[in-house]
Amino acid sequence: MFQVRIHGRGGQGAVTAAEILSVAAFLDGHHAQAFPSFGSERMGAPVVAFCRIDQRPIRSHDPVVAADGIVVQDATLLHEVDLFAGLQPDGFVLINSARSAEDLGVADLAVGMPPGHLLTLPATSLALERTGRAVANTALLGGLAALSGVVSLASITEAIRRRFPGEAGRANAALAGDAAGYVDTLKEELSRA
Amino acid sequence: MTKPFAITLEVGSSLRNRTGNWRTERPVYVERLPPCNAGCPSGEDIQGWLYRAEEGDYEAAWRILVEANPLPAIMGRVCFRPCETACNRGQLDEAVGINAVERHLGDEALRRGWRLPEAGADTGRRVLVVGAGPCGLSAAYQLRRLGHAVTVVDAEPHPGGMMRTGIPAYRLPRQVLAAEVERIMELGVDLQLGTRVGDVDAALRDGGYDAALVAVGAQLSRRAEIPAGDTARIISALSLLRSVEEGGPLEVGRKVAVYGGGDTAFDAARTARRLGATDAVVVYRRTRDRAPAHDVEMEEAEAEGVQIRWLSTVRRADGGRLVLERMRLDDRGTPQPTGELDELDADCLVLAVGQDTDLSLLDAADGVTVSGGGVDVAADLMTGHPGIFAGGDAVAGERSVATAVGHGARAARRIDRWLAGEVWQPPAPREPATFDRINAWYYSDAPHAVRPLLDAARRRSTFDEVVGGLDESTALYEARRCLSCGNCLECDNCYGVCPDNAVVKLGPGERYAINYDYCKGCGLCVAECPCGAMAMIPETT
Amino acid sequence: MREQIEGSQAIARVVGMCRPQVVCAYPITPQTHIVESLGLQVKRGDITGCEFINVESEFAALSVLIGASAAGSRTYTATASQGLLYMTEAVYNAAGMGLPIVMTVANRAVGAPINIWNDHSDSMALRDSGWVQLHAADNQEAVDLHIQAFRLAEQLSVPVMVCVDGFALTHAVEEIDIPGQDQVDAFLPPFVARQRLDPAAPLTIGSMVGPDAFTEVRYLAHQRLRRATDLVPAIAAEFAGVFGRSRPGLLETYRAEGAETLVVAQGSVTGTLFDVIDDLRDSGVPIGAVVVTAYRPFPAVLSPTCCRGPLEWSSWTGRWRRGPAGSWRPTSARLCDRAPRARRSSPGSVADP
Amino acid sequence: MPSTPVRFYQVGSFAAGNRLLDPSLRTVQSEQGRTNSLTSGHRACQGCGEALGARYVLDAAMRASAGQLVVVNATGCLEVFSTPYPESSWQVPWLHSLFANAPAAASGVAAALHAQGRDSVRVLAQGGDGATFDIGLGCLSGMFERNDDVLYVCYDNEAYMNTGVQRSAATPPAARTATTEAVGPEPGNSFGRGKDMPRVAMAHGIPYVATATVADLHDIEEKVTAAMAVRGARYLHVLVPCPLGWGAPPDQTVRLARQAKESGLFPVFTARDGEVTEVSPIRHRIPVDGYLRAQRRYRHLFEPEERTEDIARIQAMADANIARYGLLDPPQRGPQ
Repeated sequence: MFQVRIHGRGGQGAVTAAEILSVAAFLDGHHAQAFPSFGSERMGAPVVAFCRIDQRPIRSHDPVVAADGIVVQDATLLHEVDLFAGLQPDGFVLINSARSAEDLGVADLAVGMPPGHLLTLPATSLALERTGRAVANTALLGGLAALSGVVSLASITEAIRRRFPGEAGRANAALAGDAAGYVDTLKEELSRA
Repeated sequence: MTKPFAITLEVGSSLRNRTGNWRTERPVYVERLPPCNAGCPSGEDIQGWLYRAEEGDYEAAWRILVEANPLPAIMGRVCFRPCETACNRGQLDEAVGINAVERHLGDEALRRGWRLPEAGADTGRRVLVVGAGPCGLSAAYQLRRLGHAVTVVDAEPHPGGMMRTGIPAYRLPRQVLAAEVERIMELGVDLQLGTRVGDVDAALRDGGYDAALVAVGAQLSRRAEIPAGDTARIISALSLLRSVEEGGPLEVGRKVAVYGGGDTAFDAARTARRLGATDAVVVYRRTRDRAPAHDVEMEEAEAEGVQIRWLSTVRRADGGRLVLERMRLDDRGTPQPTGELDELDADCLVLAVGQDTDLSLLDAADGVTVSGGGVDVAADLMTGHPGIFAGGDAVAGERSVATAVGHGARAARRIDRWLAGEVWQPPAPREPATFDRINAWYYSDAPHAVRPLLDAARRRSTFDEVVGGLDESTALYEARRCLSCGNCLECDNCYGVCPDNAVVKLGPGERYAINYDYCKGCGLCVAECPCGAMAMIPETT
Repeated sequence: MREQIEGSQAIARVVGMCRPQVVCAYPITPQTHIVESLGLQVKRGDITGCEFINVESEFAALSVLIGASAAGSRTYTATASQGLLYMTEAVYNAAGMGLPIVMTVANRAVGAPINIWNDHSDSMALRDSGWVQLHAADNQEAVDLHIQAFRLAEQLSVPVMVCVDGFALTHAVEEIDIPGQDQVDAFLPPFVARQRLDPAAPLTIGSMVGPDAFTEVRYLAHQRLRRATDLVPAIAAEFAGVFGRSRPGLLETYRAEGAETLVVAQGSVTGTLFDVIDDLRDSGVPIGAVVVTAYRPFPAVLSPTCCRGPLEWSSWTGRWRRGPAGSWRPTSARLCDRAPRARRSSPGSVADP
Repeated sequence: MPSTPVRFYQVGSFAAGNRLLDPSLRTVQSEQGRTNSLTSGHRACQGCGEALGARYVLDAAMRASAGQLVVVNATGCLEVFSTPYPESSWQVPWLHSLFANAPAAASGVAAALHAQGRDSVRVLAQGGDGATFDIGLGCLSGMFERNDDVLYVCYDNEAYMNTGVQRSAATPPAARTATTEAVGPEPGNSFGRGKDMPRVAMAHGIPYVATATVADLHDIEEKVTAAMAVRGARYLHVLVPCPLGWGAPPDQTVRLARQAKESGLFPVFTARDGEVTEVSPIRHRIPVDGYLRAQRRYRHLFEPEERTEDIARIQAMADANIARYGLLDPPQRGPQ
């Protein structure tokens, strides 16, 4: 089972991201489950959403404690919330930021992780470029797909299009592609380094 | 369909719950005596006939009316309306114009030729009625209906009595009088005119009658002791009125004084105006509120230019001039002389100081006594002489056409019982329908309809009828102002206001019944009955 | 068809397929998604012949349905937590009048302190109100129970509460097999009210019953509710036939064979429980689980069963160690031992509280 | 407000019927075969104004809807006295659910009927002043605000009579109830602003609001008929004196209602879309004194000594109503 925690702030689409991720996994033929931590989110308040992906039916409805993937939608959360609690040794971390992990002060975390499992992604910049809106959740999903490989980018973009019919869906699907490309490039650079 | 739970109920099952056993008092329907009926000297069921008139069924109304009074067209003109004085509606806005409706019914009957009820099956009994005035005619009518043979004897050449000789034509047109009298005669009354009965007892015996009714009018004028010069012209009011009736009116001159305060005084003054008098002055010792004349009579006279000298008496009469003395009322209301004198130009002095009845026909009858100007009669109107009854002006009391008609009817019923060897038992008295029984809220405000009056110029010059009748819609309006005091008018209020649906509506004309199975005895129906036709009575336990 | 879909949306979809005629609710987290979706479906015309009414309180919401149900319509509402408690009077009333209303309770804790997350305090508070209470262990069951709930309610003329854990299920996006409209129609016939306000055949519904008859009427209601003990499994079996999915009915057991310990639970926690039992079994611990689907009427068969638990998922105060779900135990506590003994309760004794 | 001027003077249009009145102008209550929606055998007190008012209203509503009527009842006297199991006094389809929820339950009935395509069946909800002013106001306000197709009728007897005469928000100033005893200088219920329910209803802008009393049957029936001719939320407020709670003989029920109106204490009017459109003027104005004296709940205003100040304050309330609604200005109603 692959368990994901998505951290964000109210209004940044964490819950939607978890849902899209689960749908993408479903499209890939996996069993998946997504749910939020709580429902009284206010704009700006820290929120967390969960997603489980497995080859077997998922029975548990508990919050994700032992995370295989952690997505941080807002780097300002780094100093407010214990974002990485329960992170599995071979887990993945994707942080929305134009700065490096070193600059963000999380380089220590990467030390115990396999190389390339912790990345920062300027998802908001990508989103502004592609959609004109500073909503980075779909970009991060594309990034996560590229980073972890737990779901296919094709399923992510399809899930996005289902969730947002019309132009918004197409733009966000493209954004996810942009982000995936960014991550792939990053990974390539790392592997060459 | 199986209902899921026992709390689902079919409708109307509370009918099993007889809430009538909560009751300590029960409502009942009553018929109380309306004040108009109580006040009618003729004994008319006024409320009863108004009830039909309200519906526009004038014939039915007239038929109820003539149960008591066969002269409605006459009464509708000459009655001084004690019913209207008593009318409860007078406390609400104005009394119902009962008299006007009565006249309308009377005129309708004449116009449409409605016949009085048929004479009853012949009893073989014969009754002598002396006097063809209102009392005698009324008695003859009622006696015929009871099946008795009736002979009416009158000294005058025309029937009608005082209605003809004492009431001017402008108040009672003669064709109306004749028509209503004729209608009675059609029942088979033997009318002998121009015949004076000198001894009623003898006439009774000689004619083979079983009973007699003395119904002679007050035809004798009283005199007043007034010092008068030789040139003074003094006549009685009755002789003046009678002369007009007989077609040879007395000469009264241009200035006429009438002494007296009754209706006859004003009739005399009004007649004088019509005979050409420029000045007609009524001289009366007391004040207006103490005058026996009816207001309507005085008002009409004044409207015709009749002048009135209140608190004045005639001290002396000379040719062309009267000496009057001012009077004042003492504490007891008796006029006292003041010594202040006044003069009044008068070509003629008409005396209208009262009338008496010529009762000499009873002189020979054993046991008959007279007092106070009238024959003494018992409650059954029989004199001290068995078989001889008396009514109308012949007995002491109110002298009016209405009273006379009432006496005639009462006497007839009593004679009938007497002939049967029984004593007439009056029906049990009914509780009066007093105003406090009326729930006035339910009645619309509706002022009295005014009868048309002949214009003053014509009234002064002719003997045309002064007061007109109501047109039909106005008569209907007036009838519908009746409160129906004490008698159900089928307004459905009791049926409507019962919180327990315990009043049953029986249908038009059938009124209502109380369903005592459900009546809790709250009394709302009684409290909200507009006309006081219900009462609460204690439950007997 | 299998879809990756939020539990609330799935529930709303199948409720729509059940062709309700009056839907009425007052918003409260975490029930909102269900009712929002139903409102949208009605507006879009996905559900036809349905009135969707927004009201001013939960009390009004259920009251509207009481009127609508009495007038002969299929009715549905959803609520949670304080909302359920605020409609308490109407909850009892609907049951007392035998109105086949279906209500989703998106189970949520009852404040204070205010807490929108899930526990069972709300539905437990109304456990004796005369409603059937069905608890969903997961969203597939939530969906399936709603379809069965309408059948059960209407067949029995009692209201049915489908309890679905707030957030844990209502907001969980999962893979759910959404039935086809034809399947639902085949399983759930059009509603024919047993009692109906109709000018053509007037009835008085809701009369005042005095002490002389009250106990009898309540006894009838109790007996009616108990009939669900037979009907729930029967309907579940029929459901399996139509939808090709076996359903637990009153309860299901998990790895109970040879178990020395059975954990009793209900609601979404059972999935986690099963994972734990699997782990323990793998390490040789003889443990199993009993999942209670029908909490009301309570499955009497549980009374002689040896249990530790139940796994309580509602808060409680003033009671030592046990909340409402465990309060049935005293009648059978002495029967519980380390080793299960097949002792039956005496005839006629009813194990549920 | 008779629609046709009637040339009829004996009892005008004020009595229930009258044989002389054109049948179309008589009240429903005068019909020999009237519905009796609330039939005999109910257990209302003697002279119950509410039993009377309910039959008036429902029979008129039955006529206006051609018998296609469903009634929802709040808890209260009317419900208790009419349906002691196993008896029912209702001849209409009738539902009682709870004290506070009659408007909502009625909304539900209306919704169900609409969903079933049976819009010809009309819905009427009814309750006392407690159910209307107090506990059920939330549901009522919701029903108004949604403009649900329900006629809600409040039978106002100005206190909780069913439970033994306790104060409600409809209890008038100075009235004694079991919870507003007149002890010492206390005048009974306090002189507050009260709760003007018809105005509360009007504030929702619903199409029809009217007041009436059991003393004017024609008025009630015309208002029910007018209300039934309108779709949407409607409110009819009927003053129904309570012999028990007001302390008056049972035969005074109608008279007291009449006095309440004629004194100006209970203004009778119609409002459409939130604006007063018609007023039933006072026919014969009376001071409040007689109205108060007739009721035991005001006895402390007269004994042991007369509290002229309190009586004057009540008179001032009546005067204010008269001024506010122009109860004396319009032409006299009734046949002219």
